[in-house]
Amino acid sequence: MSKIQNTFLKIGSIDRRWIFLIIAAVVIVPLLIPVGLPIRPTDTTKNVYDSIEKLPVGSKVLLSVEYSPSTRPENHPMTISILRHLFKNDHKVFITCLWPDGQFMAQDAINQVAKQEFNKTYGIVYVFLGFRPGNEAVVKDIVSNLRKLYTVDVYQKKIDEIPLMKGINNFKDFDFLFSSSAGFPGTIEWVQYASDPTGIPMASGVTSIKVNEVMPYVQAGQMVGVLAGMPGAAEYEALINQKGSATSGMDAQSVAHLVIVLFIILGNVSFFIERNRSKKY
Amino acid sequence: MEFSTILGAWVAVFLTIGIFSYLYKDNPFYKTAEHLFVGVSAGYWTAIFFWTQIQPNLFGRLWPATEYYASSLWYKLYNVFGVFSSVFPEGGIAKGHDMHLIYLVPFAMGIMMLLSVSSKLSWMARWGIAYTVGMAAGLRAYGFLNSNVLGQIKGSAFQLVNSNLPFFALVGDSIFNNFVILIGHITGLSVFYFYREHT
Amino acid sequence: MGHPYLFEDRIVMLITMFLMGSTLMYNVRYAQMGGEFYLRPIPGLKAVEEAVGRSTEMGRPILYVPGIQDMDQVETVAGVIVLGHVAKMTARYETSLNVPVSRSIVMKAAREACRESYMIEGRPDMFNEDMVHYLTDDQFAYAAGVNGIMVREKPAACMYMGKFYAESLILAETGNSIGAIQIAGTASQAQIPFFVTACDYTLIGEEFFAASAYLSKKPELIGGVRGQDMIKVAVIVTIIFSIIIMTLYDNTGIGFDVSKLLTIR
Amino acid sequence: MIWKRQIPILIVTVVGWTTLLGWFIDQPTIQEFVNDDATQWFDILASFAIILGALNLIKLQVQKILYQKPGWIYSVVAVMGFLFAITAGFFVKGVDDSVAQWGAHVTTDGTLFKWMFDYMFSPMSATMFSLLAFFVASASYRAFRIRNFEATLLLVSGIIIMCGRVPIGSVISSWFVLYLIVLSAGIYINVWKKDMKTTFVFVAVGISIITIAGFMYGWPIDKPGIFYLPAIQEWIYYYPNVAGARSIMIGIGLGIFATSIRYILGIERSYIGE
Repeated sequence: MSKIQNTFLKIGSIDRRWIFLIIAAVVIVPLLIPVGLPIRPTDTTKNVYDSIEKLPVGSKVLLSVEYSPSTRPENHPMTISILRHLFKNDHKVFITCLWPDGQFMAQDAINQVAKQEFNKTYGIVYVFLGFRPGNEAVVKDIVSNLRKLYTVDVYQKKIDEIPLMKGINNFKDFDFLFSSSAGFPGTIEWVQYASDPTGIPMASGVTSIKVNEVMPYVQAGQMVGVLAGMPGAAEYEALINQKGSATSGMDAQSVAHLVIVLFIILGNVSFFIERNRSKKY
Repeated sequence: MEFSTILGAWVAVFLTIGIFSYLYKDNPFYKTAEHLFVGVSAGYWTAIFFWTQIQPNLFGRLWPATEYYASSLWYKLYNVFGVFSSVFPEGGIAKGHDMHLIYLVPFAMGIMMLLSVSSKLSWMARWGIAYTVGMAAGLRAYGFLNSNVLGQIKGSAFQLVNSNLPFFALVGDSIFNNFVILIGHITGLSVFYFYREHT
Repeated sequence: MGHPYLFEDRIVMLITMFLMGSTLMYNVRYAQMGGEFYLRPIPGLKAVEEAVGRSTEMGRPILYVPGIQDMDQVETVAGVIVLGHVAKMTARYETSLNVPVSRSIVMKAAREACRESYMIEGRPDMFNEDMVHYLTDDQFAYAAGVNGIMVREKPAACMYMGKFYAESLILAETGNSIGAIQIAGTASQAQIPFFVTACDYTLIGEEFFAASAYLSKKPELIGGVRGQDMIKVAVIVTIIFSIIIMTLYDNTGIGFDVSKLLTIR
Repeated sequence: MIWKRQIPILIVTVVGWTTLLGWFIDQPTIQEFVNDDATQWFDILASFAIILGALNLIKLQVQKILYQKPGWIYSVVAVMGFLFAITAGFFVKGVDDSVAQWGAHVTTDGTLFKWMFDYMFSPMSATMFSLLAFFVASASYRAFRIRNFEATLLLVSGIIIMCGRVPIGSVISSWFVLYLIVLSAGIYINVWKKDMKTTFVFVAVGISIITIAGFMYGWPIDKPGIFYLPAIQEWIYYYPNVAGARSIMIGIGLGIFATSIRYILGIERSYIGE
């Protein structure tokens, strides 16, 4: 018995670099050999899908991209799926960014979805306004007078020369907002300075760590729903039945979560053995 | 495949492995990659913030192309800056603005902020910081009160007697779940109460 | 009523803001005129004192991290105030203090706070400006820099008081790997679970603000904590009141539509 | 002294009051100033603040090089990185005007700036962030310990969420969870009562009840719902978590409101180092 206990104690005080190695292996293997576990959409994701599905054809939707390469695995699949859904339902898409890196993320999504997959014409179906610095002040600018903030789009073309921008003066001219966000400025600023003061419905896709902070807004009805981290992105891919990088990432995340749960159990077993022994002596 | 892409791939691989090597031990490869990241990100942020706000929305309002005429003193000064033709192109800046000389005020405050790099003039940053702190306070006082206080009170309020709500439902609204939120919310609020001893 | 210059549907917000603002100001004025308040002891502050004592016994420095944001953030202001208190203790016990910062304005405010504390404790000779030193504005580069200091100097106590983002766990895990006692204080909701898991003690959200008011002894801060307590009671009463009216209004038609009242466009 | 103290305090109070009242006053000229020009000035000053940060950083690195402080070699790398980014941002576009004008070059493919983003900034930023995954694993291994009731609550809800949120959770049947609960309760009773017979009886009865019920209902994977991980996870997220997050949120919201009021009334002066 004490031999088993000693092994657990040794496991309990293992050098953390072994844990790093195990985590690396556990993430890489499922990425190379996909398992293909079933994805079951939850209500919070379905609410986002239903509210976009209910929009009348040709609605004007503002898609705001505020994340960077560091959280791309979680946020980018959401942006891709939402863009596919909006173009499939023939909506007009306006893209802004509250983070500088968001411009590159949005450009990648446009190249992949708008150009290659749907072949939509720029300036008629979608327009890419780009990034402006100023955090919450930028959201306030968009709500009050967008044309003073964006006189040119991201390609330095004048807004007045873009047909789609005709009649767009401020946030109230949009029918829906989707924010793909990873922190500050992001979802919370869009709720506080845009959606709440104007009543325009909004949804958001956030990283797993931020879900806890925005859930009270969803429950209070200030947001119609939220895509929660990579699981939320994979669920949305299942809803529009077009698999993407989130679905393939879910196998790795599943196995990694199970291994971390195993670590927690092992850690506690050695903790109990240690505590019992110290009580004895 | 283009040379720049191959070179880029090698640079990306070196930097990625350099940063991952920190997991084993702090080492020169990690320090090199990390300091390179510091330098590149500082320059990256400077360029992006300049080209998306200062050039189009500040200089674009001081020397707009729509009101350009070479004989005026103001535009003569502009042509002197024309040495940096990428920033001050020929014939004024055509970003869709008309002239607003009042924007010299934020321009001056911005220059004062940059001058505050020298420790003797470090007080100069205070005007610009004061403006941003003042406006942030005015925005946040309303935004947090409306969305984070009143909005949440509305979220926790519900109808006690509601025939079309089940008593218990794991997912979806129900009387039980409404009470869980109400009691959790009120007991949560009383944890952050400092006027009386915690029993 | 047709007020020419007032957003009518924001009157409820104006009244709420006025009521809350005057509650705060009443308590601040009361404290400024010498009024005494009872504030319950905050457990986290005892942990701070124990940590400084432990560092003194072991003869190792204390590392203090005031967050990675600027002075316009509430948490950074609270972090600098708690730093002033810690500096008083390090002056008294002659323990060395290391404060790496991420913003130049925070460096200035932190230096002023430390200098003042060392003066009050009668040890201006022990204060030197480089105690508080600027590292970098960049989030992860700052985390890497602070980790380097931890690994090299092996402080006995690490304190993280301010606004944090994803780098919080990198700091707390490295701090744990060198065996330091760790105390955190933040209102960054997303980082609270990481600090609770990885640190020995964590001041959560308002506890952190109250701790800084408690330590600063400034009347406007202590009055602020007392005012917020009063407002919290009002919030709880409003919730219960809204439930009663909502139930009455929807079932019998008496009263008014509460959620419409609380929805301010 | 006026320049360093009174004027900044005056700026904060005037700008603070104008912005705050701007929410309520519906007068066109005030609305136009508050909502358009004032926020544009804020955006411009935010840009200058970032450039100030960059200059501070480079000043520090250059000082480290000049005074040959320890690790100055790495400061040379930082300064080289900065100069490379400034060159790509302002001097060398890498493409001619037809492909991208100055200003649009920061996002257009093929430019030196985009190359720097794709092959330097992006991999480093993503890799730095991914270090967190390793630290989360080692932190949860070391720190998620059943020390007291709160720690146990944190641990159990953490495990339910971690399993329930990922697809593997929907494959775990609620009957398996029921068996797990009976076995864990058995361990607890054994530790508490220290009597093998009681433990054996408890576990045997528990397992047989579950097995009989399982056969009766045909072992549906997600019934009874309260033992199905994805459903429990969603309930925890949507109700107890919202209650807790909401109380912290209101507390912090009031703290920020109070501090903002102190700034606007000129009581709080920490932003000028007082």
